Amino acid sequence: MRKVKVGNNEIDVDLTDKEVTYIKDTLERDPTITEIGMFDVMWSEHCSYKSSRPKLRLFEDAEKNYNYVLAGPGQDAGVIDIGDGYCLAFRIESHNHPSAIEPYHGAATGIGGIIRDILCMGVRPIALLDPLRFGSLKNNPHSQWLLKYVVKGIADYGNCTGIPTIGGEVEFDKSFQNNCLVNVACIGLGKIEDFKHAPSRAYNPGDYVILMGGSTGKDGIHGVTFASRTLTEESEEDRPAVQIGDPFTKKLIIEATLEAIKTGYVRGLKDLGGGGLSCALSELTGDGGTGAIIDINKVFTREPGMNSFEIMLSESQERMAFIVKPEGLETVLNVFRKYEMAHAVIGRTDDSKVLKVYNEDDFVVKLPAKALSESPIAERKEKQPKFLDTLLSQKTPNPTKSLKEIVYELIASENICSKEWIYRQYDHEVGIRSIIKCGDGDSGVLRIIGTDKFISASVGANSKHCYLDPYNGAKGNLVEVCGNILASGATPLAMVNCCNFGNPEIPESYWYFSNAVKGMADFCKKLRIPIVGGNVSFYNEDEVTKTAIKATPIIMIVGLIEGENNIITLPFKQPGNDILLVGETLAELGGSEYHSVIYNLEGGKPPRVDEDNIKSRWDFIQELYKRNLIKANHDINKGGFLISIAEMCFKNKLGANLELDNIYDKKVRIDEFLFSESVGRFIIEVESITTKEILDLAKKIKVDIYKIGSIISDPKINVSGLDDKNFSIDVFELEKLYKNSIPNIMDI
Amino acid sequence: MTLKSAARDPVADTIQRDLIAKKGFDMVSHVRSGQYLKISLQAEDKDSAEQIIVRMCNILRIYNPITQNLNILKVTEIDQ
Amino acid sequence: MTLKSAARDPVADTIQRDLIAKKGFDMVSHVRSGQYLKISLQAEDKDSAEQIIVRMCNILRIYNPITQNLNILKVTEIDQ
Amino acid sequence: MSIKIAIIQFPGSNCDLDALHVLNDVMTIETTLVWHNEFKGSQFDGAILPGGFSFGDYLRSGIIAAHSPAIDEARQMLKDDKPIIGICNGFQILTEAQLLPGALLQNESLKFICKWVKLRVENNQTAFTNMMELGSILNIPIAHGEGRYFTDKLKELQDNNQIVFKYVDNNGEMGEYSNPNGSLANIAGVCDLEQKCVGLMPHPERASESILSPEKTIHGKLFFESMKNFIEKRV
Ligand SMILES: Nc1ncnc2c1ncn2[C@@H]1O[C@H](COP(=O)(O)OP(=O)(O)O)[C@@H](O)[C@H]1O
Ligand SMILES: [Mg+2]
Repeated sequence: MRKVKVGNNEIDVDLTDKEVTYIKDTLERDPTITEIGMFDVMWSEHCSYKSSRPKLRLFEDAEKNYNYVLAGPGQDAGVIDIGDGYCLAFRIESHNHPSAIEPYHGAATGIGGIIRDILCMGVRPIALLDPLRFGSLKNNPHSQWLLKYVVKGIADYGNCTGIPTIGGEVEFDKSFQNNCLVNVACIGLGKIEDFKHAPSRAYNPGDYVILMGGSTGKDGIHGVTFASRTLTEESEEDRPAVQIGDPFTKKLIIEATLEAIKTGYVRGLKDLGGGGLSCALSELTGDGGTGAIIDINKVFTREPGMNSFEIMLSESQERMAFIVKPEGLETVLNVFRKYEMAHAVIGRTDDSKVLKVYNEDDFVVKLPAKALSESPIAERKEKQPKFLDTLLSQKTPNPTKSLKEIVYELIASENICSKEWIYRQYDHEVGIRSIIKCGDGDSGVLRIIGTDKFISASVGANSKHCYLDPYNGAKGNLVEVCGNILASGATPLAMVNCCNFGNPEIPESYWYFSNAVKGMADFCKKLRIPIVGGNVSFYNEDEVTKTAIKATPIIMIVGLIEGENNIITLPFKQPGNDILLVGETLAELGGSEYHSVIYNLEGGKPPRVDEDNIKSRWDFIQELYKRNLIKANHDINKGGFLISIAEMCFKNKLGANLELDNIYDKKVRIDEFLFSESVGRFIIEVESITTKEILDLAKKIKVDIYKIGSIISDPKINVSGLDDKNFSIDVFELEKLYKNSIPNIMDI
Repeated sequence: MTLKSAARDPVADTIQRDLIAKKGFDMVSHVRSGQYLKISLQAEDKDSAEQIIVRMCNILRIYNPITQNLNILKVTEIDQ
Repeated sequence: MTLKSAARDPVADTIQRDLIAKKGFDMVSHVRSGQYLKISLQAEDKDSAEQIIVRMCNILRIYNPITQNLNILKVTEIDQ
Repeated sequence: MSIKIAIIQFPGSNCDLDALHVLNDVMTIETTLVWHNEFKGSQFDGAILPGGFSFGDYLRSGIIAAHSPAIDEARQMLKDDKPIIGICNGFQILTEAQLLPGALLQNESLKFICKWVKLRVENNQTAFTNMMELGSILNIPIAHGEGRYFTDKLKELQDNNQIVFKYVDNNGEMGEYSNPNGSLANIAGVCDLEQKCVGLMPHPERASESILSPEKTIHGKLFFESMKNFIEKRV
């Protein structure tokens, strides 16, 4: 923060001297104080992506290269065509900084913001997902406090607006102790025409500009610049930046907006988020190639005496800006009146390509509409951190515990155990679309009423893997989240991501970002997955200890299932059926739960990703689906394949006989084999008469697959073929540990 | 515990707009909402009672000082 | 507005349970939770202000007489 | 004569479209959405107060909506022998409006709870349960933060047979574990003295299609079949 003098005023900004000079030069005059404030916000990291843009260019152009992508990065949300005249909009965003300070309202307004982004695309928000990160939970009142209120904030806001939370994930790791991550994702569904009719642009001169929703207050001025800084002592004083959400008003805004779009008179639509009115108006006109003239006195404020600066930069929640055809003004206003939503016509668009804001006769803002979007780029240095070599060379100690004890400990660990404590608090059924509900499968599955199509959605990342190898880690995240989609029977269609990293001005932190982006770009190009949007949250760095969070590029994938019969579920179904393991198990324990839970070790050799292998596995699984051969499917994730098998036993109270002699090849240690987190593996259930057909097919297309056992009705997992290390575990005991872990930690 | 005055109070606003004003109580100009706790405890005197309460509210994070104000409305002595 | 004792009061119970678990707060013998509203209105004087509030709370069922008790904590005058 | 049902939309209702889908598309009962202050009971044979968060549940769930003119219309409908059901938030509104006895308090756990539960039918004489068997068990989901039923007149409710549903376990037994929210006597739903007005916390509209239901049951349909039966018999 530094001070800049404008006329008689001094203002705190994050702009650099160079930037201020550049602004003066382009305008050929001194900017007004409001203009400086606008530049400050719009050129902040959060809005301008000044550090990240050079890297994000590595992503393939989704709109150009994929015919079903209707809107790619740069829009409020990615939009894809899913056939039958329907489109899906989806996006993910971070609300880390506000949630670290005020978990309840921080998380709630995060949900509020992501809903608005989807609504902007003209479609109805139908689902939410919530990937979260906190410091470890056990004996840690701070983490427990954060988890409790973040979840309550998401629940209260999502439940009240009637949007089901259909999935999410959580990681607990000490690197998030002072910088928790609260990412939120939303999916919208609508007709393609509705999306086309309401772009977030003002293309036509002469249209009315209407502000609708909550009143404008002094709260949250400078929220954006706040998110573009690290959390320091200073943040205490930034506290007014924490917003109070109002889900009830949001619900009315959703209904009023969708009804207004249906009238056909809405020509543009934009939510007011970071940077408030100034950001929304300049994007509407700048991207649309128009200008506008705005009367600031028409903006309805919560308190009297607010100055132009405060009005233009306020980030008060629950507001939308509409661009409306002149002939439709009354019709649209009548919709707002029905919902008793406050509104005001604040100006009109014109063809001047200049955004002009007036207070009586004085101009407050007079900026070329494009000026704000042409932010400078910040060149950042990158450097591989020194500590990595040491970490990567760490060896797995010799086990002192029995394999059985280890499995019990793993299943109860914070990162593996059931997250029911969280998702029970979310209404995951409102909207009557949820077919596979939270906790019942690898991904959430929603029906599209009126068709025989189903949407599958999942989010996630493995921060421990990314910490050791951001390039392969980011790829591994994609493999895992796509695996969740595939396991439910769906085909992955498109991806959005949310990059959570440290301070980009620190070369080591920027190195993580750079490599993660490269990993995502390479993988998606190879496996033909369009990247249709993203969000970057930098400065997740602890100022005191000078450590960044573990690199966390969260991936969100949506997929499609054609036909109810093609939905695949996770639980084992039938005793006597065979259990197959798809994919190769390598000695890859770096960043595993096994290392962290049993030895408190962070290092080792993390999983690598071979795209060609992954591709043939996915094709293979799809082929088995086509032949109707898979009865249950679950991808393998944290803790290794035994954990996946246990999770598949729970629902129908079944067990498994595992004979591992034909897969365990003794070149690796038993623990390396059992608890490896090699990515891209699946456990599938098949009828035993079909096993041969499946193994033959796999051989033909060179996919690693092993029959590892069969399902039994006795709720035990009996493991044999491990020399003298055979053991047997009790499914009920496992389930108890799995279910009770978080409730036991949370309820003091 | 009430929300700080700079913060919005959607609960109170809705109560005022959709209930109180619509039902003709237009003499009401302003509403603020909050939570209330009545706590009985044993202490030396009023002052130390108040101190314990404040400490308790902070330790249990009964209110969040970032968005809320804590007000001790009344401390009374009860004989036992 | 506080909950009647027959209706139980899980908010208060939780606070008390947590306090006991934290140790050192065993002087707290009883907790009751409730909702709090601060209402500004125009009235002749304190008495009539109080009357209006009570009438309003009853007519509009600002509190639910089945489960709650209503308490007017304080009436103060503010100049305008 | 075909029957006509209204779903009353309050600001903040969010299960209105769900109920509309079930009544129109699954049950093929002619049903329309009506905005609360435009609702006229005389135009309909029955009404549904859907779930959601009317007026954000601010102050107390249901209390602000209970002052809507739609409630006066509903009161008149009951006088005219027309059935009304309140689901979840609708139940909260009906108790706050005193069309149904008792009150709904914050869940014992202080948390919102979304899960499938089992209900036992305690009264199959009402307008919404006459196609159910007495003592039968229904699979149905709940999703609420304030669903703990409380009344200071339990004896009266029992004597008048106003308890319609109770939460039970898989075996149909009542116990602490089968009570998701701490409701008095495990009460999940009640009716008025005439048995034409029913309110319950669980969501029948979420349990009316097998694809949504973990056990593939469609017990939710019984509510609307009963309503239809009641209206047709009365005519
Ligand atoms: N924060 C959360 N919000 C909602 N649902 C969650 C959350 N965390 C986990 N879940 C649900 O719990 C289930 C298991 O999650 P997880 O263990 O991350 O899955 P995976 O099998 O992919 O490792 C999923 O259905 C997921 O949607
Ligand atoms: Mg999975």
